Amino acid sequence: MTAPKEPEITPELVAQHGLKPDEYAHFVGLLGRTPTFTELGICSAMWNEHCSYKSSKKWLRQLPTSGERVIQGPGENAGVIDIGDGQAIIFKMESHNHPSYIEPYQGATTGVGGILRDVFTMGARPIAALNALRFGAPDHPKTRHLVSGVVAGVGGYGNSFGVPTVAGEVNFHPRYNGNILVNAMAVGLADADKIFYSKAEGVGLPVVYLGAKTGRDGIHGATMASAEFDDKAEEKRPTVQVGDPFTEKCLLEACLELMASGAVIAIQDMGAAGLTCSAVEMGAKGDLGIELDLDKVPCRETGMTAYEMMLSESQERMLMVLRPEKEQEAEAIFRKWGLDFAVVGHTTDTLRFVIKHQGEVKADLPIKAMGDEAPEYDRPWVEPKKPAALDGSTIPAPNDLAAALLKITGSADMSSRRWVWEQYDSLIQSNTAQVPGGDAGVIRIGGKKAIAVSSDVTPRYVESDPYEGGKQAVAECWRNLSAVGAEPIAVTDNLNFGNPERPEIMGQFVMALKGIGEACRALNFPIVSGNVSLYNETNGQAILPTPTIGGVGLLSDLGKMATVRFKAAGEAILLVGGHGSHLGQSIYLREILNREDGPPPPVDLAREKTHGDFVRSLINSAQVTAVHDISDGGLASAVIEMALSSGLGVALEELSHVQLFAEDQARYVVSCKAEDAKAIISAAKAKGVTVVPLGTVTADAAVKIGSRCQVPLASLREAHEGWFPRLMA
Amino acid sequence: MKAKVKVTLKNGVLDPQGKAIEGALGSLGFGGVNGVRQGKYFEIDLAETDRAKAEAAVKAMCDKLIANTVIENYAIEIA
Amino acid sequence: MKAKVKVTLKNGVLDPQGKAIEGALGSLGFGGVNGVRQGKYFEIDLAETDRAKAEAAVKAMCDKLIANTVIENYAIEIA
Amino acid sequence: MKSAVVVFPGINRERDMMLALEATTGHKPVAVWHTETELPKVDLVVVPGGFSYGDYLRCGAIAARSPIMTDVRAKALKGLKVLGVCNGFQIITEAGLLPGALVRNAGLRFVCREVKLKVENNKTWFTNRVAKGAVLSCPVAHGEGNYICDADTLKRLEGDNRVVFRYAAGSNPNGAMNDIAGVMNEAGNVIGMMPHPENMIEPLHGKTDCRPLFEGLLAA
Ligand SMILES: Nc1ncnc2c1ncn2[C@@H]1O[C@H](COP(=O)(O)OP(=O)(O)O)[C@@H](O)[C@H]1O
Ligand SMILES: [Mg+2]
Repeated sequence: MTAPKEPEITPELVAQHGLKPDEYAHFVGLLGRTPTFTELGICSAMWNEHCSYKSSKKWLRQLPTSGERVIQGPGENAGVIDIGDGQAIIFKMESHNHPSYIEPYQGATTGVGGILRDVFTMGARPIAALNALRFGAPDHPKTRHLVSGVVAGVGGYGNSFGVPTVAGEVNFHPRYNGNILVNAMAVGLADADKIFYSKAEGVGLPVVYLGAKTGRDGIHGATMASAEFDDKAEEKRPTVQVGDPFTEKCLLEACLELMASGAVIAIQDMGAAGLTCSAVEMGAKGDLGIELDLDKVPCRETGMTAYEMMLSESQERMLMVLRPEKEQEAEAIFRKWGLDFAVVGHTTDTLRFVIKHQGEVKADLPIKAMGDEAPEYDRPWVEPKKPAALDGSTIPAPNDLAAALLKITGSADMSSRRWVWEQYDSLIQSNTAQVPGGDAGVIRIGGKKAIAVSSDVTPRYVESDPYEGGKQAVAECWRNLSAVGAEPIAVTDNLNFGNPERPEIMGQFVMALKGIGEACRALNFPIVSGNVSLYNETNGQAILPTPTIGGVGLLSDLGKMATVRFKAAGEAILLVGGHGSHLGQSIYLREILNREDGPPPPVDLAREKTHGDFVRSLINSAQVTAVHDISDGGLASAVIEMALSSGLGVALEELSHVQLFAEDQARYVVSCKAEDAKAIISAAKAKGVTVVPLGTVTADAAVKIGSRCQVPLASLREAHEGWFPRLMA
Repeated sequence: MKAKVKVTLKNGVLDPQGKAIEGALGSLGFGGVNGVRQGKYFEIDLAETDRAKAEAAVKAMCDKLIANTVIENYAIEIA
Repeated sequence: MKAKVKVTLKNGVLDPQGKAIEGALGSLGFGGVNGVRQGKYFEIDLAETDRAKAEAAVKAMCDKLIANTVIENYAIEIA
Repeated sequence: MKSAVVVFPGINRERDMMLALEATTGHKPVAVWHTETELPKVDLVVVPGGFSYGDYLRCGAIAARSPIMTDVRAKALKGLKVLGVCNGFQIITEAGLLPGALVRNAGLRFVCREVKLKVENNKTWFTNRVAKGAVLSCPVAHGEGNYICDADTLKRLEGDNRVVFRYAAGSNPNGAMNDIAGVMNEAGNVIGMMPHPENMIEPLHGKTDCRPLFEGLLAA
């Protein structure tokens, strides 16, 4: 069979591939000739935003990425941190925003599948998964369909694969109407001395293709992920990929078995831009050339062209460089798991990326220029205007405090996400110490040791002030980990923004990154992996800037872990960090007064550190019985959530609406035995931390504030638990 | 009237279920199976008595709900 | 040859998916839907060229694997 | 008490089950790969939870026809104790060791939550350490746990006291007939259940309600 004739390279075709004229000129210059169609496809995949990070690289370099516990920072499939005892945690977050908007179920499954692969590619068994989701307005006609599909997809893949999904976020805002966000994070456990990297080593070694067969799925997916949407988004549909968690589970077991056999020199999963991206990265990192013979690639469909094979994003595939003497052993392992295994090429010393198909050379490219030397931009940016200050004393109190508490507790962003997380298996593997619903998911590592995980960002803060908002995302994540008693260790991120070619958007990006970097430095919370998703815009309307922060913390003694649940009536409730005053960008302002203005609460990183360290010390010395950080909704929401999770009531002293709803940072609510309160307050004073008594836990199932406000827990629960099921009914 | 609807995956869309069934048939000793594709089948009982109207209604149901036209095709038969 | 197999739930066996679709069609404004039953549909590509043999083989596949005869019926069409 | 845990591709709760068996009986179970044709000499075979073969076609359908299941079925007919949990329940039911079928949850969604499990029959090898009528907290995690069978079968199951576990009132997560969560065969040596007792045996799990079930294996 002869391959169909390849199209001629025209300026239109170049533009369709998302290459700007100057980029194309640079490419032609590198080759010294007109590229072939296959070469154009490869270049467009490698140089697009998604793979090359060309707009963001300059700024990502300024993030803190090293630390005592960092074994591997950004640049590999996932970051690696040392948790002692010869163990390492490997983790990363990744977006699948555009595909999930087009086909929510499959978009979400393949997003989860991709991030799990990133983690086990490095030799780790995945032990936890998280998902951070943003949808449009609840009443937007597409929202329910998207929520239902995405949640089913996240669960459909993770449950079948067998990883507990233990934390995440769900938010709604009209700015995500045309661009939802699906960020998935995976966390794995490995022996610190048995970690696998993508850098190829050695000339003339077999390059092996493993996993599922190649089809025409997702061709141009990576390019799509970097394109702005317009009303024609639906036309881009045929690129949808379908996830197969069963094959991925087999791939996991086969890879771990193969790694244990000592056969693997280098390994790279096939994610965005499949075979192209994985082969180029392996070669470029190892300063080697790669030659592939596409006749050997296992295909699911007939008549696939070189272009299609190189750009296919079929899922559940891996590329490896193997020790030749172990080839047979390796093949046997893969056959046992029912997976494809094929030697599709070899490493060379030419630094060229050579693709042969049906006896013809379809591509012959300089591998470094395609990979780590791809173009890089310093895009123009303008510093966002700081929002005008908002004087808290000018913000009116609610007419009816009880009604306000109910409204906030049952609002789109504050209500319980149980409807979501009950669709996720949070218990599999038998190590889950905290399921969703608390401040962080907690997973036992073995013995007394455990890790805590949380993902956080408050997009409305970032929109209002990207720098403070960036700091806040990191601070909140750090606080959530601290609140369960974990020592926060390291971070992955998923930076979701609009079109970076617009200086205002680039300005948001730059300032948010400065904030994130500063917070990570101050909190000794290095960033070891991450993902950038730009061009999240529809018809010129960008999403709220959403730099999701995924954090991992370490608990040395699981027995000391804290939870948000009050333990007994009569215990004292204390506020660590003192009363707040900032209502700008608060949930109160939005839900009760219909306003989204003012600056977000500023983040004092030194205070954040002192207060968090203090709370952690209280947890470690077993002086507190419940802990919850204060974030969205302020003190009121924190206390209500604690009451709801325990079924116990509270009697608080008289508090103003500002005290109840201010979202000032660096604060926690804790409970303790009544007789311990005094000692805690004075210990805090010695450390320069303000701790004020708030009231007591009661057997009477109601939230009482002062003498005038009393709301039955049952009503609060109905509001809290009822919103999501009603939306989805 | 009764409508019978077959919903099948579009060509080229991965069908993990079909693939697994194919493999299982092989291990059960059934030879000569070149491929299996799994789809869905619906029987819809309609009050409508006009054939053309029934067909139009079912087509609308398929587009709106029953088929995921991003990855699936459908075929309607009215009986 | 190609075999087309429809697998349907036996009468009286509860069909939560069909029920849900029925409900959803109602809320989407489709009136006059008396009932929906969801089944499965398979297309099996066979090397066999003899019609009768193909049918017998597919019948065996259905009995052994493709249908759960405790709750399901099947119908085979050879094309 | 020697046990074996059968493993099919896509099964993913085998580690949970093996940990639970080892922690409670003191014996490390043997893992048996689905392509094997003979079980080792054991007192109990457990078919654990997961998504064997992706649960494609029907839950448990493909696994039920694996080579090892021929021997499981043969030995079960001779009286070997068999426990199927979640996917394992689906698999042994598909294999014909238990009556009925497990279909899609009435709510159509996967559900992972703690339910209340009432022990209806405490005269079995798995429930002999708990009181009849005891209500245990136990998690479920499944999308297709809706137990159905024909009227005659149901009558016999109930009449012969073969409903071993029932979801307590208000706790049925999947719409199962008569709130059935677990059943046994006529001979009483095969038990299948949807909930995951292996995930409720140590303080880390929040409660230890299901530990006595496993401890009961030693007495049996
Ligand atoms: N998509 C999700 N998947 C799993 N858990 C979720 C998801 N969304 C929210 N949660 C959980 O619900 C709880 C409340 O979420 P959120 O209000 O975002 O927490 P916080 O304010 O502590 O960051 C947390 O335990 C969180 O992990
Ligand atoms: Mg929190």
